Amino acid sequence: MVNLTIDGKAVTAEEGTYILQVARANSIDIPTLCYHQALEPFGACRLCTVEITSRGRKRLVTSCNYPVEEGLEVSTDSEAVIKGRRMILELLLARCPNVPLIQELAKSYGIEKPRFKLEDDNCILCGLCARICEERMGVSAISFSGRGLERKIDTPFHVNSEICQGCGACAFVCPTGAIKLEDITAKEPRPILSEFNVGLNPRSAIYVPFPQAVPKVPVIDREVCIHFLTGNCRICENFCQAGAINYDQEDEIIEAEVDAIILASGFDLYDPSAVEEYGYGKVKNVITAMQYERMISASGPTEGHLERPSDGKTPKKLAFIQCVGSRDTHHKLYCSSVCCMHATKEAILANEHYPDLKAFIFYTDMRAVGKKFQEYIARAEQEYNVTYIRSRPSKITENPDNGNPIVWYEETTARTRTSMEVDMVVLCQALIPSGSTKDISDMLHLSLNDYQFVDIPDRLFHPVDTEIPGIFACGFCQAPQDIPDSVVQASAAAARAAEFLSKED
Amino acid sequence: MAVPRIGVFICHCGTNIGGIVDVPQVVEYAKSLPYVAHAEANMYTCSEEGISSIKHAIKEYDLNRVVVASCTPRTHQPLFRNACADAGLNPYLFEFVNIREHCSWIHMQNRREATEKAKELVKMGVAKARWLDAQEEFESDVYPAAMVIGGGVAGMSAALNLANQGFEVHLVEKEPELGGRLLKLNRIFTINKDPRELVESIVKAVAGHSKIRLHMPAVVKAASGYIGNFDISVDEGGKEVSFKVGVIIVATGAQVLKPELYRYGELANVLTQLDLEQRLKDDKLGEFQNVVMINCVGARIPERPYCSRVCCMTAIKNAALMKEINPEAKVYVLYRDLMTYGVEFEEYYREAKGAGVRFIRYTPSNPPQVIGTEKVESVRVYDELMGMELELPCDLLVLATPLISNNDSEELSKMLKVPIGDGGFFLEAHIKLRPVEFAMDGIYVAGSCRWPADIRESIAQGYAAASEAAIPLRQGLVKVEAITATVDPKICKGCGTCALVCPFDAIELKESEIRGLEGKIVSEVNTALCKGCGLCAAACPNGAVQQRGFTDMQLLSMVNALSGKR
Amino acid sequence: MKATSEEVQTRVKKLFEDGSIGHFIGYETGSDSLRVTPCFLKSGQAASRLVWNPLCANNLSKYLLDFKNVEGKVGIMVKGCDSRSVVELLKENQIDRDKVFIVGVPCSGIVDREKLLEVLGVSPGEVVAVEDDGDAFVVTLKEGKQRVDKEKALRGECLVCKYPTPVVYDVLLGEAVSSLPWVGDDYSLIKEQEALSSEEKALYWNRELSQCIRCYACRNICPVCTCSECIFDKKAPRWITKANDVSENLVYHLVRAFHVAGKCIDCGECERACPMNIPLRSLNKKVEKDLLELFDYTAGIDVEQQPPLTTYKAGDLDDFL
Amino acid sequence: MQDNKEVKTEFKPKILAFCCNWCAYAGADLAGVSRFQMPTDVRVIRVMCSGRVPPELIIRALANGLDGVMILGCHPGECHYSEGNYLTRRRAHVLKRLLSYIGIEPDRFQLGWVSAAEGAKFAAVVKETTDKITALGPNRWVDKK
Amino acid sequence: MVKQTKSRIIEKNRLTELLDKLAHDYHLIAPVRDNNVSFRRVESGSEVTLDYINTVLSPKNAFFPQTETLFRFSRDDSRGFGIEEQDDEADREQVIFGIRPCDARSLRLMDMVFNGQYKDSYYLNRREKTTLIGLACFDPAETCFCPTFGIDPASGEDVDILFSDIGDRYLVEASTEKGAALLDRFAEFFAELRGDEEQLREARKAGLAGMKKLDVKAIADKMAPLYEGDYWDSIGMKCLGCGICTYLCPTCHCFDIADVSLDEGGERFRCWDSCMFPEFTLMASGENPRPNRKARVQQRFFHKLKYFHDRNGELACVGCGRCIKYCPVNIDITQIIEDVTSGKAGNE
Repeated sequence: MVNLTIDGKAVTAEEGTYILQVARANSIDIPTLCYHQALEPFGACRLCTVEITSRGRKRLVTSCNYPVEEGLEVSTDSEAVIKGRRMILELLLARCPNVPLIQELAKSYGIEKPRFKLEDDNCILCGLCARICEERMGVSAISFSGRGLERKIDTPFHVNSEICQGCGACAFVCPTGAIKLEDITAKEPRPILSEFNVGLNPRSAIYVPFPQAVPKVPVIDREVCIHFLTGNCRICENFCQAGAINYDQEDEIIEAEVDAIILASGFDLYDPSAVEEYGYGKVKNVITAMQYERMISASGPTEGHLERPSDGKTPKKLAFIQCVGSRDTHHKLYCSSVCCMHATKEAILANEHYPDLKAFIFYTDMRAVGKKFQEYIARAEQEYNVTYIRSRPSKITENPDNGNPIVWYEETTARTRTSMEVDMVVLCQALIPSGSTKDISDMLHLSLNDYQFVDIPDRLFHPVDTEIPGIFACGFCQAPQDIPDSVVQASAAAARAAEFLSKED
Repeated sequence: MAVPRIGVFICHCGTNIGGIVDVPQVVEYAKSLPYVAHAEANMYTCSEEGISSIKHAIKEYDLNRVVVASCTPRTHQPLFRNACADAGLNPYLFEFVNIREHCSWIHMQNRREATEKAKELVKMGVAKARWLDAQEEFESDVYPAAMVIGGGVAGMSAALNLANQGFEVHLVEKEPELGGRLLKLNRIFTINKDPRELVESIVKAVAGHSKIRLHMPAVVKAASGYIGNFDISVDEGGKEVSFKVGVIIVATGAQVLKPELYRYGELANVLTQLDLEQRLKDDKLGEFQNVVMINCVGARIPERPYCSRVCCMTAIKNAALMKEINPEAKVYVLYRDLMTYGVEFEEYYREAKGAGVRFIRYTPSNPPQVIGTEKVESVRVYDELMGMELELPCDLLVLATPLISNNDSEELSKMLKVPIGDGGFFLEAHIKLRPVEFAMDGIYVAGSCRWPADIRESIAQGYAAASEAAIPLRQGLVKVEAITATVDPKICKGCGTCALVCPFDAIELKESEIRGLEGKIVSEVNTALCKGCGLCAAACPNGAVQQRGFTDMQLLSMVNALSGKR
Repeated sequence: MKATSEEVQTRVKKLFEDGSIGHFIGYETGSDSLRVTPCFLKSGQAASRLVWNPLCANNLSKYLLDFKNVEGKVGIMVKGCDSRSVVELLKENQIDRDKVFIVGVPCSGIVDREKLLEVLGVSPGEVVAVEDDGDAFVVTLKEGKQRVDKEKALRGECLVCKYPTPVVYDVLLGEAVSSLPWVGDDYSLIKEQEALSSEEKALYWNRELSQCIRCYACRNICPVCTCSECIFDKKAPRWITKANDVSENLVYHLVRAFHVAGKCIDCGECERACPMNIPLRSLNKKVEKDLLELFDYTAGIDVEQQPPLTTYKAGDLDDFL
Repeated sequence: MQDNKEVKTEFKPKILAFCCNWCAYAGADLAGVSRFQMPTDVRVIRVMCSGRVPPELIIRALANGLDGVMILGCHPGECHYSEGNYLTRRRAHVLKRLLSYIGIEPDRFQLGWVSAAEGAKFAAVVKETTDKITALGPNRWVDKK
Repeated sequence: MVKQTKSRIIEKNRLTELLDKLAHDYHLIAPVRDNNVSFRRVESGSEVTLDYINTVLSPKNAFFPQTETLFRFSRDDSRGFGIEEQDDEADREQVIFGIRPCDARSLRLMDMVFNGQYKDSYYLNRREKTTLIGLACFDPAETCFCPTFGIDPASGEDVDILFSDIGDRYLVEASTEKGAALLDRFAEFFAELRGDEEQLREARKAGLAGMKKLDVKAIADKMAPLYEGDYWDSIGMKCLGCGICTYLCPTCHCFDIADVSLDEGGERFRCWDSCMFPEFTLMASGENPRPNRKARVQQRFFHKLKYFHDRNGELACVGCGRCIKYCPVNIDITQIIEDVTSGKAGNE
């Protein structure tokens, strides 16, 4: 271990570490633009300059690549340091006058306008992009080119790179936003979309699936993780202070002998782009109910604010379309059972968030059959500015001027075909048995019905018993149902299993 | 007592609270309160993350009291108490503050005042927390038997399931026959079979089960006690029978409304669906050519706003049957919304349509008119979808009426101390998450007495209730929340006021055996009998009797905190 | 016939002699001729100190609490009102009926010292003795005798007394008095108060209660305030601070009135003890009136009757939200 | 979303409500779940039974200067503990009259019955009580100078 | 000591006017009839009553209020505390009009406590800023026994100015500089003596002739052996343990200190306490060295008749008779004094 002082504070550090690292570990801030924890220090931006006193001699060094030594005295804010930094920043600001980060840094050192001639560059030549591409990604798709004033970051021959793997690390580390992936790669950059937020926002390859995940630990998506694809990167390892990243983890097969099985494999969402007339995927401001749920959720991508996809504006007029794929001879014949009520809930929530918001619900039959449901509908109409329109819209088009969706439908009372322009449309799509229902049923040799729900031979008198004794099914995997019905079935399945197990005794 | 170190956790509950109440401001405020050692905000305090945050903070800040300001203690209190226990803190050193149901949700239009109110509620919670004491829970045995009230399909399923699990069951049915409302039906929808032959096998299994003691015809006359220990008395054909059970399942069903609409009871050819089923069963229907059925008769109206869930299907079933009996007949179903939710119902509906039943939508603002003097001649209806008025010839008008609560529900509710909600149906502990439990421990509910349910749903609920009831039965003992009364024998003057007001005879005057007080007559609480109502504590003139978790000190501190006193 | 001091003395002496009692609580002449003071006897020898006259205001029943653990029976002298507080003590298990020997004396009213002096226009030193003579008091002054109409010189509670004869006793000295001729509507004063506006009432009671010095004499003398440790003496929870402030006084007096609700038998001791002349009976009387009207309850009549606030009828008045 | 109400200096009463766990508190919860909007002036203290609330607390609260106090419990006959609310009712009768006798307006102390299913009634009771007390103005019985 | 600097008279019909003036210029405290006659701050002369022998509460309240704020504190957001300066009430000049010589003497006894080893600035400040106008006592009550303690009820020994009611006018005598200054300031109300004043006063003093005067010379010594023994049993039995005697007593001076803590701050106050109350000596452990009424009543008389004397050379009683008059069970200090001095107390 090495003993030194930073700004008069005595600290100890491991041999071979750099001043910048030690200072950070001791909560002493040193500004830098080109340092990155995952990369070798480079000393390019020189912003991290500090003054050291070594063997009685004072001098300025870059702290990112100056190793600590015994008895070293470091000053991170001496007059000389500040003066040096000010000059560096003044030069940087002259080079990149439009980069907010540089503007802020300069301002914090009292520089509003540089004395030098202004250029219009965004790149500060810190080299982070090239370094990460080479050092961690093993690709070297970009590098410095030219000399002196001509020096810049570029791909070979200024053409979009074929070897670029499109990982985006360069853009990610760029402190000024100068790097644009589309200028570099020959591939089409595609974000990894968050499954939990139904594609509303991207996620990284290592991620926590959703805020209330249990257990709440990150997982690595091996399908897209660069390390699993190329063996490179491993940057996450550098950042995890707990040292918890384990690239060698494998799925574990747990064998358990059981006498009874309860199936509760739930539902998936029917892809509404199959209902072409509603324009999902084409009309930007048509979203699904689940996307809407994520949007209005405080832990969702917009932190509870409604922002329509086309321009992020808060919609004032919302349309909910019921039976999108349900009760439809071209799609699913059955009624998904829960959409009437969740649309109503969503409309109420929207109005609670934005009291001047108006929602229209286009429905076929308003199936409010549960406890207090009718009252709920009545309150939605009376207190939350919700209007129910009994009509099945024929199509949804887009107003090209403003991106507003237009809902075409038949006004039943006036018996005229009419349209309504709204700010956003929410499609309450059909719910379907989850894919895993099929997988597990195949495994257990359970029959599925026409709609891929688990078949219950005696639905009336044995509502949770499958055709195989000892196997029970509850919830959406056997029929569409809402929360209380699912809870009832879950308890019922447990009761039947308990009964079954008692018989075994 | 160690100096209180209170940790305050304030939940955003997504935007439920955070969207209205300025949570960071409340956190800052909480930090300024006496004895608060730590305060923080959580997105969801009940999440894995929130819980681990509580546990972490207990250790990190050496907390000895925890206050969570979030939703209602009626659902989440056990979760947070367990979190405290996991971190080594006695779970009774936890206090709940409700800033969602009691604040953000009811003051959505006034964020400033909602925030101020939240602060005050937190202040009161912190003031109470300062005086919390560690408590031990009392455990009591569960008598390993259940009573099921109601011998319909829900009750029988529950009884059979519990009996098959090996528990003794007392099944109390007021009619002389098992089967309930089902027996009155002609056919069962979606499978169109005679209910009697279907229910037969269940009845047989119930009647022949060695673990099931059938009380029939019988009504419950008295019930007292609590989870694990109910004393029941039933009137069984004039004879009083008493027994003991650990749990109770209420499955008393519902009845069908007889309407005062569409000239029912006045004209001979106006029937309810149930009447129709009876005629079909009795084979007394006679000739018919034009049948009109009207749905939502007496339902979804201001005085009875709910949808009774099963009537649409009944109408479709009988409409199809009419068509089957007389394919030449014209059968119309006048409806408002067709509640054919799910898979089978929707199919069944399509089949009926395919069989030629005509469905016509009407609106309540423009209801069907019955034409005829001696009998119904025709029905005039405005078809909303066609946009025209129709006059339908009619020689048989059938009204689909809702299920309404049974007349004896109210009496039962008072006897068992379980609540009744809208429409006279029993009120479950949580409408979504605890559908077959009552808020009172040890009592469960299933079937149409809770809410109109069809056979499949009633049976599932019967099983579900059995599943919940089996938990304490299997565990064999229950823990009593440590909110029971205590007596300070030094202060007690033995006046017996507490004993007089105790509804459970849990307090007795006894000679003290405590050293220094030998021979002094003082009150003593039998914790096994005490239900934690606190009547005694309120009646005690000098504060010798206290209710744990609701002591004078704790309540007064809250009142003082609200008044700006510290 | 009315009981006389001599009768009391003879009877008490005899009770000691035949072993019926081991202690006796009665009255003796006080430090001037218009005062009596409690007298505690352990034997019959000093029985001659005992007196019984219209000055015997003190309700002695509270002293029974001090004799819980003595050997033998305790004899006590009770008037009508005092006997009713004995009933309340019995109800609350504060005394054992078998350990108490009750010497009842019918009472035709007790002198209000200040009123009497006012009517006579003399100082107490002038008065030699006061005797009961039906509807008047006969006052022996240093110079001559004077009759004073009882209604002019009675204590307030005696003006509305409905139980002049003890309701419980082992021996009754003198003839029972069934009713007192001057007693009419016992709640007329309360009704007058009730008719005032809230502002007037608040003003009135604010003024009255702000005079309280919280000496606790009203509580300590009250025969049905039996707690060994009063909630107002507790440090935690602290229901009131010692600060003599009208809000604290309010809490004290309202809670006091509530704590004796259904137990107060209107012996008037609280008001008599109050050095600040606060009309304390008014609060108790108000509660008494309501209990009678609402629940048909009168305190101190029947040991078997359950206290009104520990029981209920399903059909009790319900005019709440 | 913006505050609809302007910040005004008008009198805002401070009202305390003791709610029993089984009925009134559940009713208040239901009012919340149902999003019934109501005045912000009431603060709830949960007790297991309305019968737990001793008169001392009510008196103390009013003497502390709170503008109103409510006890809300199960409807008569529906007490979770059989008879707690009946005792509460008796006490409340006496207390209400006593308070009125010394000049604390009867509306400042209310007893009410709210079942677990009566979210709307809870909101109505809160509104009614708040309105009445607002009309009465501040509790000036104890006017500390 | 008593140095008569000035004698004047005031016509009775001008008294109200004088009091009006005093009330205007000073914080005037005078007897007022409410439920009882008590000393109270008055705004005008017409509120004042002089028709009383002695007030229920002695005027000690004016120097040692039943509840007195010692200081206030405020709390700021950073949880800091700030002590606020005392309000200017404490600095007001006050006049007490109508104090009886016995009560005036009690202040001398209180001074021994509050101006003894520890100086109580609150009390002393008020004392200094107060001018006492006494009212000579010519019609004592049955319960009065101030001569026992060498007090002349018609003298101005312990006041700044003495008013003596001599029929149609008051004889007004200043006995201190402070008193003389006040007389000068309001000279317009006062007239020169007419000459018959002393004679009229003597005539009125006749009423004092039969006053009770007990022999208390050796009482402190005679108390000592009574510490043990059963003399106090029957008194303790009778005693209700209320605070009347101590609160009404002009010489009792025990107090308690407590805080009022509010969100925004609070105050520390002191208030009268009474040795008659059980919690007076209750310790945090729950132990109480004076566990019963007998112990407490005994303490009270020992303090008055012995301990105070041992410490200050005076008995802590001025013979005002309040405790006798107001004791609801007729415990009479004069009887106790007689029992003790006569030796009866030891022989029961």
